[in-house]
Amino acid sequence: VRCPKCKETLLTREWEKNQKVCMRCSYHFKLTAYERIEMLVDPESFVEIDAGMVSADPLGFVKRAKDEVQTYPDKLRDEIKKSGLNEAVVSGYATIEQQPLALAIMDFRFLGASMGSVVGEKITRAIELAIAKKIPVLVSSTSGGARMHEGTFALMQMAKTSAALAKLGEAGLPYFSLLTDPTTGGVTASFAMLGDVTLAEPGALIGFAGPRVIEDFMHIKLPEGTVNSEFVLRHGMIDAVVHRNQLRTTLARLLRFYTPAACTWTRRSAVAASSQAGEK
Amino acid sequence: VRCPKCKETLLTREWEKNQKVCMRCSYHFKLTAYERIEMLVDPESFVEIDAGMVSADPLGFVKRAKDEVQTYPDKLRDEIKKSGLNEAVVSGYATIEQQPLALAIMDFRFLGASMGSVVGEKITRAIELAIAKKIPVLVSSTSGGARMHEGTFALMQMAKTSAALAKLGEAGLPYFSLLTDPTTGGVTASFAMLGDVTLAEPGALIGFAGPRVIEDFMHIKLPEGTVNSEFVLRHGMIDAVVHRNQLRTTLARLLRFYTPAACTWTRRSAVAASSQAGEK
Amino acid sequence: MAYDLEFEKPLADLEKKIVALQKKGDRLKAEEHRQLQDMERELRRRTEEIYRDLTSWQTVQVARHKERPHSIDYLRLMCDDFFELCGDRAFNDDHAILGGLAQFHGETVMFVCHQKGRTMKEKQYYNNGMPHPEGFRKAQRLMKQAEKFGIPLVTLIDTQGAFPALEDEERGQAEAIASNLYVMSRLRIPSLSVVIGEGGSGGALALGVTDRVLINEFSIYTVTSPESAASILWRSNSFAQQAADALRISGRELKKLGLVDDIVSEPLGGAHHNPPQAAENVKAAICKQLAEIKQIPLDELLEIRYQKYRSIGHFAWAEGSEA
Amino acid sequence: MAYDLEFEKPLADLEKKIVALQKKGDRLKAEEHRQLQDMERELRRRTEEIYRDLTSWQTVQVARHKERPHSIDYLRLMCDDFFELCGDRAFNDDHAILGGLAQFHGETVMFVCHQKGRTMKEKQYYNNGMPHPEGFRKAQRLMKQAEKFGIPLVTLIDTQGAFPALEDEERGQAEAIASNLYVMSRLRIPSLSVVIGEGGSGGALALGVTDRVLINEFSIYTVTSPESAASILWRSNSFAQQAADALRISGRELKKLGLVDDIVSEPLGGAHHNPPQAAENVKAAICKQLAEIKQIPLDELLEIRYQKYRSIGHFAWAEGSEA
Ligand SMILES: [Zn+2]
Ligand SMILES: [Zn+2]
Repeated sequence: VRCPKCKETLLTREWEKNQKVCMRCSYHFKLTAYERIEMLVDPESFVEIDAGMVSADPLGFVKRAKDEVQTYPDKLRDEIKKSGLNEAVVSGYATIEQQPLALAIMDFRFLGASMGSVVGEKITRAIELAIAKKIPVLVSSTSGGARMHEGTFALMQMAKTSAALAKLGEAGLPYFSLLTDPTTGGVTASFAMLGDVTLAEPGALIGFAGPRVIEDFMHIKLPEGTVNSEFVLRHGMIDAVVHRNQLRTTLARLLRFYTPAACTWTRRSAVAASSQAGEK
Repeated sequence: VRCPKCKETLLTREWEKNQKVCMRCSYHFKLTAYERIEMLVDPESFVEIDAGMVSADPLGFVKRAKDEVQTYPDKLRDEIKKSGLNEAVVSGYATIEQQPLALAIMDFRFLGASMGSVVGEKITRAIELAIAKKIPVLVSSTSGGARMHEGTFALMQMAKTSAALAKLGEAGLPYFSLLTDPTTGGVTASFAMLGDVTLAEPGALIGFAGPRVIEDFMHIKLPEGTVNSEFVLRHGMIDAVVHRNQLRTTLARLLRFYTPAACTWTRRSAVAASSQAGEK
Repeated sequence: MAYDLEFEKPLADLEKKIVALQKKGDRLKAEEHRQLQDMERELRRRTEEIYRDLTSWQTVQVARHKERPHSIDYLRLMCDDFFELCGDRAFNDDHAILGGLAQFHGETVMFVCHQKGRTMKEKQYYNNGMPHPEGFRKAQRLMKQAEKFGIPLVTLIDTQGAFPALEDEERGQAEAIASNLYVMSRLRIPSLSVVIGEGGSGGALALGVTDRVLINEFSIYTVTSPESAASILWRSNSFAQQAADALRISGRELKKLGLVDDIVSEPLGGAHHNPPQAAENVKAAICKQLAEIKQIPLDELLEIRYQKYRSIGHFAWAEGSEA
Repeated sequence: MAYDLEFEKPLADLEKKIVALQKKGDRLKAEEHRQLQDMERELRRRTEEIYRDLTSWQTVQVARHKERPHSIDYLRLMCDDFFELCGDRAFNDDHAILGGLAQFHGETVMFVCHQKGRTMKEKQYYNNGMPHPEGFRKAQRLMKQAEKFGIPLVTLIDTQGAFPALEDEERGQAEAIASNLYVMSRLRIPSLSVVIGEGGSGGALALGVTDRVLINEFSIYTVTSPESAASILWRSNSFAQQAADALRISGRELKKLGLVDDIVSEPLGGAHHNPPQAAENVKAAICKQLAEIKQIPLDELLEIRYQKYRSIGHFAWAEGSEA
């Protein structure tokens, strides 16, 4: 494979052993959802949920151009075939260093990991599973934005996932957000930016509008890497930029910080609170 | 009197009738606490509290210079004599258009309205009175900063007054902050900036460090009026700049917005809440 | 108010004739008088006819009409008193968001709105209703203040979207929007939003997570502007019309899709033909809905709000997989 | 570690002699060996003697000593693991505030600290521990996160004060500080602060509204720096020494005045003479106090916290007036 950043030609075997990070310039190639899961969680610990969920066609969407008529179901069929995935996110639960968590991992190969009803629904279900099991949540984001073919339904997934995270927060459970290349649009402007702790892989494009929109809008040319992981770290939007080979350890550490056993005070006070009547 | 801004000489009688605002350039002269109270509240409605509270000397403060030894009690005696006030704030309760509120009005004549124990204590008592009576609070601020002669005691008044406002907030009672010329230092960095609604008179100097400190620190010269009411409005720190002749009406309107009778929903839910057990 | 949109051509023609006759005033012959009345009736009929079946793209034209009433007009027409609250308490006062306390139908309501602007100068002042991050943060500040005092929240939505410049990335446009969605979903007060013109993208939704979502009849609510949807899907924004229609973004379409709770009907020819009437309709709709949601116990209201957004979305199951 | 402060001159002289003898190493005669031991004993005795009665101004010198351990040193020495959390989620990541999650004595603690810096480069990076508004906002974000998860909060205070530039006024330095005081006073978690060096002005207090306030023996906590107090009161900052002493700002003075809950003793000659020992003392003090406040039911803790600040201040009544 050839590194798009430093143009070095890399030996596939070594490159794969290096977690698909360029050995020369540390460029982080995109990972598939399953590659990332394998990299992050304890072996054999991942249990997938909602694997068979596929998109419907709420708008009866048809794209008509001069010589072409393409329906959303057509498009979906192509994407499923091309990617071997049913949708742009894989969700479930697993353990990292024996610590349980729910997770949802987006996969850019499926329609640019755009967010439609299924992405919103699967992420929301993963969060609700975490609430039911009283475990933390990790979402690994990558996305080109909202799924245009689902129109306002796609937009509303931002509200749905954010509301689910708000419930998770009220339940006192932590949410870790991992941003990977690229994360833009409605995904950034909802669950991706709501982490109790937010991490990003180095050099990932991260933004709301994305550089092309900004350039078109402002009639300027942005220097390469203007809106990326390091930029959002500098501007106070995330907690850390973490090299891929440190991610698993980092998540394990984070899980330990928030584990109820580590919060001796919380446990006590939670018991006290549950013995009280009424709200929360 | 002569207007320090436009240099116009003003007829005292007219100037007083105009609430000590320059008829030509609208420069707002400083008011004494009692002038401001008279201007703001319903006639005869003001009841002063803690009028006799005077400063003690917690540090045994003595300022020794070459040919001069001045104690804090000496200084206080001078200030009391000069200003006719016991301290830099006048507090109590009153009504504005028949709507009750607690109020504390600072007076720059007394040691530059610096905040020591008495200022902190009187303001805190006014807030606590409001909590007990379930009425809103207005603080009209002006201050050169913390009362140096009381050292760390003066600093802690920032925490004391802010904590009292936090309690007021938990009780669901509104706090209106009025900023007048000049408001700087520890007063700005505590109760002055904590208004649910914050108003300022036009052209008032408002800041944390104050222009002289900034100039010394940055080795620059700031243009006149850099750090004032209009500046803090532009930067999102306050809600409105209000001409002195509109203040009373504005406060009356604000009181009406927050009056329980205007919040039909709150009343119902407050009743519901009080019938529940437990916290808040 | 003149008919000046492309699809209103027949109406404009008719109107021109009417105006010509009206000009005659007293010098109108009996014959002509009858003719005028006929034409006026005809204009009304034709307008009703055209507006009965507006496409999404035509609705976009009306929603963006330069004379369409904006938030500030609605506030003026609906509220007995309004006190603007300014600033995010951290950086700036973003005029694209207009909010404050209102005396509304005998009670205090917190309004938080997008505000566009009509003249060039106004558009600049209000940034054409496209908020910066500090605008969304001001909005959230007011929402939390409403929650603190138990004041119901009403938002008026009217924006193409959040401002997409580099400075907005620097100050966290995405974070500001996301944070509003999060907070609004759990606000412990009754809340309601009305899309009065353009509901564009995350910048609209950032004021839109409420117990009830209403939409003016000739307004739109869309994942992104038709132009930008066209350039994403068709790779050219000249397909905006196709995109608008395919995305089904008009109030009526959205009601059919179950994405809004109710439609507020507009005066004949759109809100700009009769702003006072438009405001009266919006006000009546707000009052009705608020009265309903105020009856619901708070914890229940929050759960209903959650389920409202929770249930949006359509999906299916691949063959051989179970639900 | 050399004695290099002005008032340490006698100690430095003694130390020089000691070092000269030590250099001889094995070539030291028996007589000289005894002499060395005597001098070392004498140095310890003299140091104790001098440090027993440090004035506030002398304490200022120690508190500002360039080798004095900073927050980052304490964190490294006290915590089993530390994960830094960054950013205010709105504008910037202010390095003058260093905060994050720690594994501390077998439990998770949220640390929020001022961080100075030793080298020129570090001082620039950390802005010499003088926060901008976004630093205080980052601090508040972490405090609220601690509250959300029921994690106890410990702050380490070490700053001359908030940064006083024009940009800080623009972004609301006063608001940022005030807001922290407000929020900290009601945080529903146990909280504790330790002044490890300079506790300067509102910039220090913005991390200082906690259930317990400890201070390192040779630290200061002051309404404003002695220099600036001098220029206000004496109209010249050359009176800094007089100001420091008149304001009674050393840890010991403050304990006498009832303004701090306890003093953490420092190694002989100040924390920089033995950072591991200093950190051990601070850690032990934190553990002891945290264990105490964790026992107190939350509502009671909040009321105790309120009363703690509520009761600070001295006043009297004018003749003829009643309390
Ligand atoms: Zn490379
Ligand atoms: Zn004048």
